[in-house]
Amino acid sequence: MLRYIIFAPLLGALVNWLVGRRVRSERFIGAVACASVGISTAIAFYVAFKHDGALHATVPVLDHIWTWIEVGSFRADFGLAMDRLSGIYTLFITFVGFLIHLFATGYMHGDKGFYRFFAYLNLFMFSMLTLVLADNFLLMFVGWEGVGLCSYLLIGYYVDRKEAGDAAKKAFIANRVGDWGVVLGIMLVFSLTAQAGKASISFFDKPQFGITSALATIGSFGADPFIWSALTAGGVTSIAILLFIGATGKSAQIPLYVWLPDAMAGPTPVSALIHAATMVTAGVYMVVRCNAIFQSAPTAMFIVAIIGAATAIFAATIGLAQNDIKKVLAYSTVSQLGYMFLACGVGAFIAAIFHVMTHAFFKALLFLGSGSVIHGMHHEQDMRRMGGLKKYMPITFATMMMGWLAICGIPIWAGFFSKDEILWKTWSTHSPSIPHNANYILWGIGAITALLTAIYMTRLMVMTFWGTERFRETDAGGQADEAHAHAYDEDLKPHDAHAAAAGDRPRHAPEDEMTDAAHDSHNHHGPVEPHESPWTMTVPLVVLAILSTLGGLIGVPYALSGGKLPNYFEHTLEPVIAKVPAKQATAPGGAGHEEPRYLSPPPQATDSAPPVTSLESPAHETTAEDAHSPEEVRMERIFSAISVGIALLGIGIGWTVFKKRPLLKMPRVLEEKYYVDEIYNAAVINPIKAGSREGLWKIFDVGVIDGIVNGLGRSVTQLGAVVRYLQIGFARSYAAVILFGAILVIAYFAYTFRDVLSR
Amino acid sequence: MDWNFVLSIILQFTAITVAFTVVLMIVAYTVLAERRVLAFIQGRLGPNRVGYGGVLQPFADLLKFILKEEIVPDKSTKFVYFLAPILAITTALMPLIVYPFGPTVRLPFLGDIALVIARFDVGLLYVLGITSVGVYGIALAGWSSNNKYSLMGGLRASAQLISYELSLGLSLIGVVLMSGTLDLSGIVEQQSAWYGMRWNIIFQPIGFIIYLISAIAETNRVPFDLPEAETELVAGFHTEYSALKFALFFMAEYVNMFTVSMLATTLFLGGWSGPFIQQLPWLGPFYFLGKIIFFLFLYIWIRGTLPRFRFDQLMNFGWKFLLPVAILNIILTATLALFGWI
Amino acid sequence: MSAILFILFAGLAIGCAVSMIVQRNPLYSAISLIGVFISLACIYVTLAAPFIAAVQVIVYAGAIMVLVVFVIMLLNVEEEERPAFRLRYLVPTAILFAALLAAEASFVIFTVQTSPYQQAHPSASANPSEVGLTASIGRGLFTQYLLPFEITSLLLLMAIVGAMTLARRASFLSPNVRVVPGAQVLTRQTVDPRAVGDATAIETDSTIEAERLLGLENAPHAKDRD
Amino acid sequence: MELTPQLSWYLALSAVLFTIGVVGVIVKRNVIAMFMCIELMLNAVNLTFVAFSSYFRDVSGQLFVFIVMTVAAAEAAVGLGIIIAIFRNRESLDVDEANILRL
Repeated sequence: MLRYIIFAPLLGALVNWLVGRRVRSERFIGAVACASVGISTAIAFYVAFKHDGALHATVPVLDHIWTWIEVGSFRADFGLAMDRLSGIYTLFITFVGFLIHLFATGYMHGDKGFYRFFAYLNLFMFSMLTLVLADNFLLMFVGWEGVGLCSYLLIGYYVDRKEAGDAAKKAFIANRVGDWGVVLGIMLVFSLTAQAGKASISFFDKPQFGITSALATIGSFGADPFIWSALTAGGVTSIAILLFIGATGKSAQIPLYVWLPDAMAGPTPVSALIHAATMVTAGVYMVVRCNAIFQSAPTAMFIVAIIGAATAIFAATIGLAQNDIKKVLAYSTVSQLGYMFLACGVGAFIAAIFHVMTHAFFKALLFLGSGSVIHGMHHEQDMRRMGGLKKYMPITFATMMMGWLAICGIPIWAGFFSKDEILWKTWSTHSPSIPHNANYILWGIGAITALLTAIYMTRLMVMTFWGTERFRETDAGGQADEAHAHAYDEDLKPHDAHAAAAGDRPRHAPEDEMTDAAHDSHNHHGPVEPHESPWTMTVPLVVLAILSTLGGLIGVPYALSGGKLPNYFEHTLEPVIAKVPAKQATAPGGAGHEEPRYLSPPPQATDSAPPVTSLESPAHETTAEDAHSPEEVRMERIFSAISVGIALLGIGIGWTVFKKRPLLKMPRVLEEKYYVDEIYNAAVINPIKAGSREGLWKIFDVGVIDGIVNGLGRSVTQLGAVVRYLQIGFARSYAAVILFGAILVIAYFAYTFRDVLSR
Repeated sequence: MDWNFVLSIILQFTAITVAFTVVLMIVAYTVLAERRVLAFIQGRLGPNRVGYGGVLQPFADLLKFILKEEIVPDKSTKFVYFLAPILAITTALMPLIVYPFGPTVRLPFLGDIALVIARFDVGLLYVLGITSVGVYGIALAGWSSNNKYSLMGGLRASAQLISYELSLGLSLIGVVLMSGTLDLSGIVEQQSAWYGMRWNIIFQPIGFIIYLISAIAETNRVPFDLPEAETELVAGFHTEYSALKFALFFMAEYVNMFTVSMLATTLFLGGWSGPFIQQLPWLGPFYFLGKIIFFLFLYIWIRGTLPRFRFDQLMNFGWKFLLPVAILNIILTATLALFGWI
Repeated sequence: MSAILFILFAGLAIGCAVSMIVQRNPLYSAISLIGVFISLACIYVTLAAPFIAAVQVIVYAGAIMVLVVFVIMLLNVEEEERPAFRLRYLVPTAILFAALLAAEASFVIFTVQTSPYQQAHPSASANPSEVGLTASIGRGLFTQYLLPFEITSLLLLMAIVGAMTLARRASFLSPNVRVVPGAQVLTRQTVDPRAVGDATAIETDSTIEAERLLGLENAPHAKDRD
Repeated sequence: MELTPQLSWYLALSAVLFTIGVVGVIVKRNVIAMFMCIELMLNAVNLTFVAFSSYFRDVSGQLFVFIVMTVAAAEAAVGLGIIIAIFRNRESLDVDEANILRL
C-alpha cells in the first residue's frame, strides 16, 4: 500500500518526461502531475487515518518492497514504513505538495519547460516521500540525495540564467558537505550496532528478517557523558554530531545555511515546496527520527540547541534588511528552522515537529502569496517597487494576512501554538544536555528572534500591500540594487531589467488576461499594472490560509485549553520519542550504568515485538502528569501571554517604523548579510580554486599526466627512429624474408625428423 | 572395363542429351509463350504468323540468330568476350542433371531406374555452386565488351546476384533443416508422403516467398531486370553481343528461369510427387513439368504486370528486408524443429 | 580411371596457377584462379569429399572470386607496368626460394614414399567412406569442433564490421580533431600545425580561443575546421 | 594393374601450387594479384587437408578445410576493403608505391 504513495509521483515524473515533452499540452502535463500527487495524497490519508492506520496503530505500517542489499550481516531493504512521525510528515508533504502543484500549473503557465518543471517536481515528491517513509538509514539517504538532486535541478531550472546555475551549484555543494556527515554517521551506526552483535541500519524491528532496530540498539547503550571529548570518541555522540552536520546542510543551519537564500533563484513554487515546506525540514525529521541517538548524546544535543538558536537570530537579523520579497521569506525560513533545531536541542522533539507542520502551512502560504504577488507584478520581486497592492490583489492580500499573523504568533493562528510551545519547552527544559541556566539564555534568544520575526514580516506586508503605489515609477526608491544597476548598464528595457534582477524570467501573460488593457501595458515595457492571479493560484492560497489559521488547534497545549482538550498532537507523537535518560547516567564516567527507560523502542523487546508496541507503558502517564502540575500550568500560561506580547510589540514596531517610510535604509552590514558569502569565498573557495588551478592543474595535470603521456609518445617515436632502419619499405621484400625464414624452419625440421618421416 | 560401367556411361550421356534437348525445346516455346501472353496482357496479338498460331516462331528466331552477322567490338577483350556467353549457357545448363523428375520406374531391359540423371549427396549445394558461378558469364560479358553501358550492367548484375544469393540460400535452409538432407531426391521422396501432398510449402510459406523473390532477382527478370534495363543502359551487359552469342545469353536467361523453377518445384512443391503417384509412377514427370510450367507462367505474368525497381530500392530490399526475414525464418524453423513440431 | 581424372585436373590446376602469375591483367589472373579452384573442387570430388567440393565452389568461386572480380571491375585497374629497377632482384630471388621450397617438399615426400612402412596406413582396404558426406561433417562440426565453429562465426562477424568500417567514405574520426571545450592547457602545436614542436602552454577554453590568443583566426586550418 | 593415385601425388600437387603462390606473392606488384596468390596458397593447404582426411578416413581434416574457407572469406572481405581504401587514397594498386614507411 505504501509503495503506491511513493511510486505514483515517480510514474507521473516518467510520464511527464517521456510523454509530456512530446505532447506540449500544459493541460495534460498539469493534469498528470497533479493527479499523481493527488493519488499519493489520498492513499497517504487513507493509510494514516484508517481505523488501524499509522496514526492509530501502535505498530508502524511496514511495506517491504524488495531486498536491496544483503551482504553478510549488512542488510538494507527497499522497504517503507509509516509510523506516527513519518505519517504526519507524509500527510503534510503530500497535501501541501498537491496544493503547490496546483498553484504551479497557474504560475508556470506559458513557460517553455513546462513538462520539465513538473517532471522535476514529481521526482522531488518521490524522493521526499522516500526519505520520509524509508525504514532504514540507507534508503533514507537515497531519498536525502534524491531531494538534493531535485532541488539542484529546480533551482537551476532557468538554465539560461547564470545566477540560477550558480545558486544550484552552491546548494548542491553545500549539501555535499553535509552528506559527508550523514554517510559517516550511517557507517558509524552500522559499526556500533555490529559491535553490539545486532548489526542493523534499520529504524524499526523487522522480525521476519530478524532485524532489530538500530535506534533501539544504540539507545540501549546508555547516554554518553556530557563532555566535549565525546564528540570525537566515535561513540553515540559522534554519530549524533555527524548526522547533525548533514542536517545543517539540508536544513540550512549555520554554517551551511548560505545556499538557501540563493536558492530563491528557482521558480517560486519550488521555493515554497522545497525550500520552505518540505525538503529543508528533512534535517529536523532525521534528528527527530534518531532522537534515541541524540538523547544519548547530550553534548550533541547542546550543540544542536546552540546552532539552532544562533541560526534563528542570525537569519532573523538579516531578513530584517532584505528588499527582495523572496529573500526575506528565505531568511525567515532559515530562522524558523533554527527554531526547530532549538526545540530539538532542548529535547522538545514534538514541539519541533509541530512547528515543522505549522511552518509548512504558513510558510508555503507566504511563499505562494509572494509568488502570486510576483506573478501579478509581472515578475517584479523588489519590494521597493510594490506597495498598495491590497487594492489590486485582494485575495492574495487576505490570505497573506493569515500567513503573516500565523508567523508572528498571534493566538489561534497556527504559528502561535508551535512557537509558543517551543519557547516554553526551552524555558522549562530539564534535559541533561542543557547546562544549568543555559536554557534561559536560549529562551532569551528565541524571544528576541520572535520579536524580530514579527518586525520583518510586518515590514514585508507593509512594503508590499500598504503605502504608496511605487510600481509605476520605473526606477524606484532612489537607489537600485546591484541587479538593477547591472541591468541598466546593459541598458535593457526596464521590464527586462526587473526580470533579469528578479528570480523569474518574463513570460507572456496568460490568455485569460490578454484582454484587459492594464495588462497589455507590460508587453511594451511601460509601468506595470498589477492584477489578481487565476483561480489555480488563489485556491491553494485560500486552502493554506485556512490551514495556517486553524491548523495549530490540533496541538493546543493542555495549559491553554484549560485541561478541557488534551494535546492531541503531543499524544500522537509521544510513542515515537524516546524518554530522556536519567540524569545520573550523564555524570562523567557514569555512562550506561543503568539501563535507561525507553518508550520506543524498548531494548528488551527488540527481537520480537515491533518498536512502538509498548506505547501504553507507565512512562506515558508520567509525562502526562508532570505536564499537568498546577504551577507548571500557571507558568506556561504566563509565558504564552509573554510571547503574545512579544508578537504584538513586534507588529507594532514594524507598523510604526515602516508605515511611514517603507523604503527606510537598513544597516549595510545587514543588507550585505554580514558578508558571510564574501568570507566564505575568501576563506574556503578561493584557496581551493587557487590550489586546484595552480597545483593540480598546472603542476600535476600539465606536468605529470601530460608529461607521462607525451613522454610515452616521444619515447616511442625515438624507438621507431632507431628501429626503422630495419625496414626496407617494400611489402614484397618482407614476403621474401618471411619465405626465407619459413624455408629455414622447414629445412631444419625435415632434416631433424627425417627418421620420423620415414617411419 | 566391364560392360555395366560402359552401359551406365552411355545411359548417362543419352539422358543428359535428351534432357538438354527437351529443356531447350521447352525454353524455346517459353519464349514464344512469353511473347504471346505479354501480347494478350497488353492487348496485342503477338507473333501468330509462322506456322499455326506461330508454333514455328522459335525456329524462325533461331534461324535469324544463326544467320546474322557476327560483330565483335574492336576494343573488346577478345578472350573474355567469347568466354562469357559460353560460361553463361554452361552454368545455366549444368544444374539440370541433378533434379529428379520422376520416381523409380521399371523399364524393359533396364530394370528399375530412378528418373534422375545424377544423384549427389550434396545435390542442393551443387546447384547453388553452379548458380553462383553463373555470375561470371554476365559480369565478364559486361567488362570485356568495353562499353560503359555494358560495364554498368555487369557491375549491377554482379552486385545484384551477390546480394540475392544470400537470401536465396538462406530461404532454402529452412527446407534443409526440415528434411535433414541436401540430396534433392531425398527431399522429394520425403514430400511424396500424405498421398504425395506433403509439400514443404505447407511448412515453409515464408521461405517459399523469399525464394521466389530472390529467384526472380537471380534470373534478372522483371522487376529485377536492372542489368539489362533497356530504358537505362541500352541492353545492359549484352549490348555489344549479337547473333549467336546473344542467342546464348538469351537462352541462358530462360534456362535459368527453367532451373530456378525446377528448384522451387523440387524443394517446395514436392517435385514429381502428387496424388496417385504410388499407383501410377509415370505421372511423376507430368506433375513435375506441370508445376514448372506454372512457375514459368508466373514469371511471364509478373513481367507483364510489374514495373522495375530502382537500384537503391533493390539493394535496400535485398539487404534490409529479404535477408533479415530469411534469417528469422531459419530461426523459427530451427526452434520448431528443436521442439519437434515439424 | 581416377588416375586419369587426377592427372587431368592436376594439370589443369597447375596450368591455371602458372597462368595466374604470368598474366599481367588482374582480371585474367582472376579467371585463371577460378580455374584452379574449380579443378581443385573436381579433385575433391575424386577424393570422395563432395561436400567440401561444393563448398569450395560456392565459397571460393562463387563468393570470394566474385568479390575480387567485382573489385577489379569497380576500380578498373590497368595492366601492371614494368617493375621499378630497384626491385628487379626479387624475381630471381623468388625463383631461387621456390626451387628451395620445392626441393624440401620433394625431399619430405620422397622420404615418406621410400619408407619401408609404406603400407601401414589404414586406407589400403576400405569401402567408399562416409567421411566426405554432409552428415558426418555436420556431426563433427557441431560436436567435437563446436568451439572453433563458434569462434569462426565470431570472426565472420568481425570481418563484416571491419569491412564496413573500411569501406565507409568518411572515417569515424573527423580529419581535424577539435579540443573539447572547458578550461585546459593547449600546447601551441595543438592549435597551430605550423608550429610543430612548440609546446608553449596556452591556457584556453577551447581550440578556437587558443587561436584567438595566438592571433591565428586566419590560420589555413582554422577555416575548414567544423 | 590399375593405377590409383597415391597420397603423395596430392601432396606433390599441393606443394607445387603452394610454391607457385609464394612466387606470385613475391613477384606480383598488384595488391589484388598478391591477394589472389595468397588464396592460392590457402587452397594448396586445403588440398593437403582433404587428401589426408580422405586417406586416413578422418573427417577432421575436412572440418579444418571448412574453417580455413571461412577464414579465407573473412580475409577476402577485409582485404578487399583495405584494397579499396588504398586505392581511394592513392590512385594505384601498386604495393611498391605504398611505402610511406621507407627511409
